[in-house]
Amino acid sequence: MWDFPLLPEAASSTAAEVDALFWILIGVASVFGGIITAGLVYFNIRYRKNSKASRAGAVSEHLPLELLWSIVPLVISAGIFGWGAKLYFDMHVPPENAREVYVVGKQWMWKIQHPQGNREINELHVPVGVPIKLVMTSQDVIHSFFVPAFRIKQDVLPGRYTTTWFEATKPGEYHLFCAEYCGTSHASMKGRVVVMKQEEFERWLAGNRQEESMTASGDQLFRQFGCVTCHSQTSQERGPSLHGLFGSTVRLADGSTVTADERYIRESILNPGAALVAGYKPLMPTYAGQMSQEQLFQIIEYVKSLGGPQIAGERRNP
Amino acid sequence: MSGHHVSRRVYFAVGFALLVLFLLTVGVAYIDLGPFNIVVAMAIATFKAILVVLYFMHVRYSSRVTWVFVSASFFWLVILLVLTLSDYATRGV
Amino acid sequence: MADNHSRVAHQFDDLAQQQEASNLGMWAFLATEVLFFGGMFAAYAVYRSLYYDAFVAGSQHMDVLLGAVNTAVLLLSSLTVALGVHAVQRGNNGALTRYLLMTIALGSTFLVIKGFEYSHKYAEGLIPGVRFALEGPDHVELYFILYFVMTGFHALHMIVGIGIMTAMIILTRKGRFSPEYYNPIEVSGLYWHFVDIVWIFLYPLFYLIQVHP
Amino acid sequence: MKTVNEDALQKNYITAAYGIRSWLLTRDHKRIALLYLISITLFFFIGGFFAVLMRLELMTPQGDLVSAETYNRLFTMHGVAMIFFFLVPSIPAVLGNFLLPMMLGARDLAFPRLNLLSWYLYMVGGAYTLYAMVTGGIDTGWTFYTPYSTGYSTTNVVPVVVGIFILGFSSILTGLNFIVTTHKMRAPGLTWFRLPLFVWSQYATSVIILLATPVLAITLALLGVERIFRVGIFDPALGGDPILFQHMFWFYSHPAVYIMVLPSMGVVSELVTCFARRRIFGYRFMAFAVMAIAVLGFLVWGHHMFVSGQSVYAGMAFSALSFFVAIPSAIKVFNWTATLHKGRIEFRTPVLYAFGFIGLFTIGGLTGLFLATLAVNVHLTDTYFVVAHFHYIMVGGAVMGYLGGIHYWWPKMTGRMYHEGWAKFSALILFVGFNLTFFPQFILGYLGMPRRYYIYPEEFQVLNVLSTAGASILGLGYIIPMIYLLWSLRKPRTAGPNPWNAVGLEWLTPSPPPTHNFDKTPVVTEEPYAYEEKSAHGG
Repeated sequence: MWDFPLLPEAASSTAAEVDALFWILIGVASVFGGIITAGLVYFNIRYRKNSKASRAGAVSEHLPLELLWSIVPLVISAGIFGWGAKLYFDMHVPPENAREVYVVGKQWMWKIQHPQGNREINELHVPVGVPIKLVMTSQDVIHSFFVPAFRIKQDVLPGRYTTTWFEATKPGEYHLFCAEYCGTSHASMKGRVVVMKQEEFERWLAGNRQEESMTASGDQLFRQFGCVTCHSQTSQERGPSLHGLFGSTVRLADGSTVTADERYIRESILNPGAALVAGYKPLMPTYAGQMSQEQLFQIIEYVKSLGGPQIAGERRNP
Repeated sequence: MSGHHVSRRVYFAVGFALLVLFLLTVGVAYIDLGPFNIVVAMAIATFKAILVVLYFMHVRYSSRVTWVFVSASFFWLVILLVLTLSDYATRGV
Repeated sequence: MADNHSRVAHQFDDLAQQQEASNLGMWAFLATEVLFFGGMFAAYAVYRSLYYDAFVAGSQHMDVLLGAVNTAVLLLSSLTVALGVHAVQRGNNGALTRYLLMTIALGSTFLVIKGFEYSHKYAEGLIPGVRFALEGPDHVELYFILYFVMTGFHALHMIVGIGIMTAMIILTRKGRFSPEYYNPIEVSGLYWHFVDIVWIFLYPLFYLIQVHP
Repeated sequence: MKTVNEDALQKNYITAAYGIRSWLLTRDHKRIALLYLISITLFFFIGGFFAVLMRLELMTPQGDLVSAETYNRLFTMHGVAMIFFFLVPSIPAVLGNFLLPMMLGARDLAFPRLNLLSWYLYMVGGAYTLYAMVTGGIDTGWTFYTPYSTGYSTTNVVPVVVGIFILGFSSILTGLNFIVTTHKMRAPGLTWFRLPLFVWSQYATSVIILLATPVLAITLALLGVERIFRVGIFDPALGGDPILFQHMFWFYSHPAVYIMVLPSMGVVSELVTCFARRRIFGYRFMAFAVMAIAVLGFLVWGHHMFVSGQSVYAGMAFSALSFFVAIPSAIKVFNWTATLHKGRIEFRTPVLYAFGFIGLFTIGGLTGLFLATLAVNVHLTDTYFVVAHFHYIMVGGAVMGYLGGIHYWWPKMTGRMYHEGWAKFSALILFVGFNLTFFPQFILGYLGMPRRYYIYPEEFQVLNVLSTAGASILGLGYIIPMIYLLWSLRKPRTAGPNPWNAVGLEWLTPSPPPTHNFDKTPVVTEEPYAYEEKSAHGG
């Protein structure tokens, strides 16, 4: 008789864990709710106005009892908090081997770029069993990337990158919603996530490629905007070389250090003076307003292709 | 009114102290203390505020309730500042 | 001499209860004010920590001297208010009037100087959203927005304070106050001192961010 | 037939003076309470009307009744009307205003003129907001998130924000009045630990109002500055940070939940003790719990922002602190239940509402644990689970308490009894309708239906239809009390000073009370809720 679902599909590696915690919470809630309901019903019947039950020995203070129902919930809460916090932390740390996909939210659509050059709107194709890291930004208001079947949700902010990750466990099609109210057609800002078997996905990648890879586009932009004149491997007088930059620790002019991640590169392009590398003069002009969010992602992907820190001995991305 | 009467000497002394502290604020600002400039400036400002509250506003001679109100507003201000800044201070992850 | 009995509103038992109530009421109101300005201080703290360079660059456009004069003026005005309370406690209503007049004069001086500062900012094109022509580090407008919002709300409080003090002078002239009944003076004083305290923090936060060479 | 001499019929606060002026210029806390009662009821039905339209639209997955533009205005204006103009003032401004001085044995609040000013500020803010709603409305959601509200929405954002800003001062003045009155105007012998828990809850609420509302005021003021002058305070395109807006907004708006529900807890304590004829279980724990909630409520606002881009560590701190709030809430629920033990429970209408409150608040509170749990929150936030959760707290909790209180003190306020049968019937209808409306929304939320959607995937339809069906029953449950309560005004004054045989200073005066409440200031000699002693003396 149920022709509608009561539980959402669980199609990611974190979904099962979140569900487990959810059921624990249901259990705790049922026990406490049950105790209260039972108490209310029992007392109301037994001690109704005209009942003959004895009222002798009624107390209005019972410290041990009150401490009991203060401390027991506290202990249970601490346990739930710890579990939830650990899971939350894991949700924010993508595995090392995660494949990246770039997401731009705008009123009212999701624009997605794969490093290989495939672009999609309101659809995200991913392979099953591979961790996917989403690097996201918005070009207008706040949106939120929500895939119920994966139990992930992350607000997508203008002027900033946020990330989340998932690993799909079941091929299929799943809802993609915008969960943060973003204006008139908020309810239409939805799409689907298509999870495919690995080889199917590779076929899809090869078959639906509209343009060259993001690295290649980024390389082109790198020349077009003239970045290459200062940031080349050979002449490092005006600007540092970007080879081996991504993921490395950069020492800044003010003495502090930062990790060169997506956020740092974006910031350096749009607001070069803010995080000046030690030993260089603030010569670089800002590129704010000149590049689209997608183009920024392409340049970042290009910078990534120039490799990570040599000490780590591993280069990211082909 | 049963309010405590503070002598003029105390008022003048506090007023004088405030002016001295104010000159100190300006003076210290011209010395490079790195990140401690703001710390010193805020410490002096807080001290000045405490002087005003205690003497000009008579809290030193007021009832416990007034103390509670003053500390509560300060405490809540700290909540607002500390918890908000805790987000920004730990963003780098 | 004022008839103290007629000063007691019907809901109170006696003058002492009424005076304690209005004192406490003002303190409760000031707690609200602390959090009202607190919201702006929180915004200031966040943006200053994020965009310190912009705040330094913005603060270079402040007139440290005018700000200093204003700080001294306000501190003095707090002293005159306190002395006014002292005078009325002694029943010296003449001195009370003089001190209140001095307070108003000092408060007005502050506002006039503030007005000069604002008009300079306008002339230099330093008012975001109205006239802004500063080529500075990114986010330097934020410094000026906060400057105008925070000093603007402070100036608004000063104007209200001057209004209150004017009312107090009128009441004093009508012979409302005596050593037994001067609660409105005391409560108005609390408000004035609070506005002074806000400025004690605003001055170093906006004028003295990085003046050292 | 005249059985009583006209002069012997003591003049009460209603008959003390006639004419519109005597009401609009009154400084009597009881009259001001009635003015509030009328005004907030108006806003309740305005907000309710928006809710009805929303539920009707949601019966089908397509957008067939209203357009997206209209729907977005509906949920925004529903939220604004209900939260700012009904729930926040509801119990404090009506029941608190009426009862606080009487429970303290005082003749009025400390500042009667400020009290009247509060009502005028409420009316000005309300009228302004209504005007903004009629002339185009607002579509930002009641949360006014930037940069949508400052840079993108083309609706009446600034007028609504100004309306709420003015309203904020109304709240603040009420809170200030209550705090000073509680400190300075207690009757002789009425020590802090002899205060009814209703007074404790009003006091705690006032503390929150006083310390949180100004932050909302300045936040909205900054929002207005950004929108009018196009300068970046919160809009990243102009150099600001939208997360800062969320911090400042929730610094008010999370404690605001406790502004709404704490007063209801106070009401429930009065009702449960009266109708169980029992002293409250663990009085001191109950009083401390109220104050603990007021303080802890300020430390948890970040749990609205777990997916907002806030730092992971800040999220963890806010989550941990959120669990702490659960403890005093749990204490309260357990203690109410324990109060029934060995009582003599009489099932009159007010206590039915109190039981409704306990049940629904428990569900609301327990689902709050789900939302405090970080990883689960990620899935649930901004879905219908949240919608269901806060309606359980704010409608199941706050409104049930409010209606229970209205039914309990109606005879005191008007001197009339209402029809008990109809009242019980509508309490039942409300309980059933409420659960039918909002319980399905928990499931919808876990399934992943986002809030603020006017169209939705088809598989969510059955639960939405159930919810809409429930809403129609719920709506009936709100209209019936309007009718029989108004009807009761036609009847003669028969309630007597103490129709429930309750303890508490407010029951020592005639119903309706005279303007000065007490002919002689009462002297308090016993603990609150001394019901057992009262029965022992054959009271």
